[in-house]
Amino acid sequence: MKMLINVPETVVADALRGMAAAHPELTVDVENRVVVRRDAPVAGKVGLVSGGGSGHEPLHAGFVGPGMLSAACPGEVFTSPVPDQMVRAAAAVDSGAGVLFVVKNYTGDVLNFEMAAELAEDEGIQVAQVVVDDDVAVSDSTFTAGRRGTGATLFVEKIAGAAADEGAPLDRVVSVARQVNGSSRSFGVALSAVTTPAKGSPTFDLPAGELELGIGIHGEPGRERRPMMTSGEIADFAVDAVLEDLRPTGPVLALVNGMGATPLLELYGFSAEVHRVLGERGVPVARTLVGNYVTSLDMAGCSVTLCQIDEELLRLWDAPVETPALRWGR
Amino acid sequence: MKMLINVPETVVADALRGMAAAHPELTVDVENRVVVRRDAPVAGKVGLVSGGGSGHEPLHAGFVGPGMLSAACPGEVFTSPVPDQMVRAAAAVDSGAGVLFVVKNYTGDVLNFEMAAELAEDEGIQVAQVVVDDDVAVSDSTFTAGRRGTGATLFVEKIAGAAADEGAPLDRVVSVARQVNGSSRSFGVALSAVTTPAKGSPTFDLPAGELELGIGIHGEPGRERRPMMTSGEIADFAVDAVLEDLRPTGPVLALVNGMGATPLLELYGFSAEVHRVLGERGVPVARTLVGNYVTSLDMAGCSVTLCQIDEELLRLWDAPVETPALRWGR
Amino acid sequence: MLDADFFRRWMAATATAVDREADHLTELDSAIGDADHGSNLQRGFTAVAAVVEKDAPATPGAVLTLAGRQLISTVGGASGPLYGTLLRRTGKALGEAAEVDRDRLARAFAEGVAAVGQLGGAQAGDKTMLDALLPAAEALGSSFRGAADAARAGAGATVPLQARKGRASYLGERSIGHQDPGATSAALLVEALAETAADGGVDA
Amino acid sequence: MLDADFFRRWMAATATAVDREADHLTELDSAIGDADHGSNLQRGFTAVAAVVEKDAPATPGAVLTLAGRQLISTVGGASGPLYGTLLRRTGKALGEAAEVDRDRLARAFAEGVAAVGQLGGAQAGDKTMLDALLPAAEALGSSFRGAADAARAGAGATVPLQARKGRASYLGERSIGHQDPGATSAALLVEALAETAADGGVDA
Ligand SMILES: Nc1ncnc2c1ncn2[C@@H]1O[C@H](COP(=O)(O)OP(=O)(O)O)[C@@H](O)[C@H]1O
Ligand SMILES: Nc1ncnc2c1ncn2[C@@H]1O[C@H](COP(=O)(O)OP(=O)(O)O)[C@@H](O)[C@H]1O
Ligand SMILES: [Mg+2]
Ligand SMILES: [Mg+2]
Ligand SMILES: [Mg+2]
Ligand SMILES: [Mg+2]
Repeated sequence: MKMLINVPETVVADALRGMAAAHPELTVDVENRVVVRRDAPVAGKVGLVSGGGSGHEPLHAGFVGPGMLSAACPGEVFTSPVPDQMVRAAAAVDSGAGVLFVVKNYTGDVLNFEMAAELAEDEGIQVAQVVVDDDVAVSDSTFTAGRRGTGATLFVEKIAGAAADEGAPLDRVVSVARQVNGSSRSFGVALSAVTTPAKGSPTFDLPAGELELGIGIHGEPGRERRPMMTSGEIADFAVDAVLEDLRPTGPVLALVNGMGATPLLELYGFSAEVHRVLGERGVPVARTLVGNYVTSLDMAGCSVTLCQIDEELLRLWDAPVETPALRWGR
Repeated sequence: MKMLINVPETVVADALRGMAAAHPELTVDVENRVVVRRDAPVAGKVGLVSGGGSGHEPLHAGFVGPGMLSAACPGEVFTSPVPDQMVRAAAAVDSGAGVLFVVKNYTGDVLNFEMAAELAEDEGIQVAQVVVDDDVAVSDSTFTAGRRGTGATLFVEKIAGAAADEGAPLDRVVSVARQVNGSSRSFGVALSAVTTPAKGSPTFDLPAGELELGIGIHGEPGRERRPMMTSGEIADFAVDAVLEDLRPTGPVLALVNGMGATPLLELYGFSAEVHRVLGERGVPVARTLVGNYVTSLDMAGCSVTLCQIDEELLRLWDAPVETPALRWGR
Repeated sequence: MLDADFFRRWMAATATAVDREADHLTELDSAIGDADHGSNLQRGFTAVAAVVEKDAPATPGAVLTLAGRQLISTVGGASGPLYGTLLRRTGKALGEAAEVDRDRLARAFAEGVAAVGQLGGAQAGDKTMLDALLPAAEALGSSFRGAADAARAGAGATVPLQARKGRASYLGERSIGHQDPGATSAALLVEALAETAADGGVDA
Repeated sequence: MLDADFFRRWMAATATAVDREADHLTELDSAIGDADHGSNLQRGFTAVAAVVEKDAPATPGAVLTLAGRQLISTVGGASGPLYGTLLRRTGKALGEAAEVDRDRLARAFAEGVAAVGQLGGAQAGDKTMLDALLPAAEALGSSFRGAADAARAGAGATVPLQARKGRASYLGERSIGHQDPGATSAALLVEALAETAADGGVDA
């Protein structure tokens, strides 16, 4: 597998050097692997810190900026960051109003953020945590690691970020984040496996003519393999899987997300099918975001995330945001 | 090759349906394949129309909106649109101030836009054209089709779009567009071939361990094949190829562009190397844009476009823009 | 003599041939172009066959003019305007006559081919459709069959050439050794003409 | 008796074993995880071997506590906090003693393993590193060699299990039939301990 890299060992550091050069509006600490919005800490504002394994770009560092994250901690590829990074990020963004950690539900992320929260509290920083777990492909029970965090992370970071930027106190930012996570569900599909720089070959074999249903964003195989389906059939399957669990009673935000290697042309076509299915099921769509936002390196495929919103969440979604990967409002 | 599509015949129409549903701020005529900003024609404003084969998304339809294109005409995959689309687009955006066609230099695009210009003028619309030809991998002589239009298209559309939005008259918008094109050069590299929906298999064989230098954005093979190079070596080669032809004497805009399937993580790492080379060559970089903007379906690889700017061009580059794929300023 | 119906059948025969050869044309175009020539012409000639059937223009000239306009409106790419111009200008040169003979067609076709040269700026030997069209126009003065043979030979002769126009020119020397897709489809067009003539029992 | 130097050599031996087996660990992790376990531990134990060499802590407990902290600071993922906790808690349980015997180590190690269970919430049979660590801790009361054998057997016994914790649990039944990467690396850790003991001529 060919990659646009120097050596596997330096991909994360190289990417951070690139971010530093391209985004003067961010403070990029390449050595310590922390990306912070330039104006942090913002007086009186709750700090929003997230992070996770690299390989999901633009998540999370691409979402640092006014209206979204205060800081991000990129780990090695598909490996959660270490507590040191998170503590450093918390210290950099805390204005005294406290810090919220947005944690995707993976054992590694949960354990490392947990340790970081303890260490940060030792340093006198008030820390709260929200664990994102939206992936309906994984059964949620106490006998498993629980549902994975995937596309809903973007919704949580955007909406809680807007609340924080408005000056909401920590407990309010936490409850907004929890509401968004509780109202969001995702389902993902892979048309090809992913190749990590360290391994150099695909994480699983996916024969021509087959696809994986219910994949995660780390090259884990899915729950089920099937003969290739059309974009319309995939939309039926994915949207129904989400709706079955979410059962929305009002309008939703839709994220039609590319896993990385699927052309935007195909993604927009798939988005049309997602809208068709939602129309057939009587679910109104308030806003749709189409693009590669929560990716899995060079994986081809897509995921659908729906978030049931009320007026307040929609207002916060529409609020201005100014990050490398998500920008709107004026 | 697996694709997220229904059938090859409807990929463009499906994508336009998806755009229509996701972007209420655009008027998407799926039947006639024209994407127009909702508020067109804007009184007194020169209309900016572009278009080309599909498969390069977000180019061009993703660049329709305030501060950039007034309308876009997507053709079939890798096939220039037909004159009917362009005439329709011109009629939709003309406020009486005239229309500029931004044409990438390919025989098909040039011929079809040429015919469209004649037809539009017959309908009383004043039409000017700018042909973008920035790809230094192709020798520019009267014995060839001339240099291809690639990454500089984004610079031309953004900067001329800003001039048009400021109310500049047609001749001024044309001269700005020409200046940007004349000051821009690109070079592209492929790590994998592209697969079009119609063909269903890669357009050329690229063995493991080799890369193509000097590729275009339509799956054309490049000028030269070499053993795989590191990201740093590719940056040396591509940047030097551009600089040799451009010989900038002042600061540049840099577009570090992904061909579609290369992860953003790798692209940022490559961007770091581009900055390194430019630093070594003493070329200051005023702004850097990193991402998948002028793509070639599922091709892995990248291109570098540099545009030498003066204060006025930089001001226009920084001016607000509000399109699906490019947004900033407030 | 060739009437409007003959020209409609020619267009239908071309559509059939292009359908059959679409994958091959795309394959050729993927070696030195962008892998769309087959689907481009398939889309175009399917539309042409349908519209000349539906509108049933009354004269040979009107059939070709309509066909050319239809190609321009549906194909796109380089081949749309070029083939569109070829048929439109040939049709215009045929004027209003209700029937034409091969000789008159040959002269009109030569005008159409010249218009392609003018529009695209290519010359013989540049490895384009002209390398099939130019010898075909010349031979059409003598016979339908001869025109088809000349077109096929012209297409085959593009293999060793280095492209100087169109997308294949980007490849420089790497374009050598491949047959030009447009020259290949041009041969299909002229062969369809010869077959239509043979099927109709028209003097070869 | 085992002194600080013995523990440093254990860490170095683990780093060597992890280096050697990194590709294999990643391979196992790619079947039911995310293909990073080998590089995770390689990064971690390389750093551990370097820091215990450089800082040369004076007691066994200090060596393991430092090693654990280093793992937590450099590995990330699930295995970073878990292995970090294992070594840190084992080290803490060893206290300030300048030398410890196998028995004392066995009791401390059992505390470390228990802490891993508490942190990650996994139990025996969940197809995690605990399936190697628990039997190893038990057997370490009798001999180093026995602990290594028990760890290796425990790792092998994860093959037929369905994962209930960690990333492999996402696969449900599809996790059956693969050996757990973390149990495999845990066996490497315990084998390195046994080898260090054997090389040092320490009573098995
Ligand atoms: N300037 C030109 N003059 C004549 N024929 C040309 C010219 N440029 C391209 N062609 C013909 O067009 C063919 C390619 O057509 P097609 O693949 O449909 O369009 P595109 O190159 O836009 O994808 C070439 O094989 C060549 O024969
Ligand atoms: N909750 C847990 N308790 C104990 N061990 C666990 C738990 N979750 C995961 N593991 C172990 O961690 C190993 C995976 O480590 P690694 O691949 O480095 O981390 P990650 O899963 O974050 O990529 C698994 O093979 C398993 O043995
Ligand atoms: Mg991991
Ligand atoms: Mg084409
Ligand atoms: Mg072509
Ligand atoms: Mg792992």
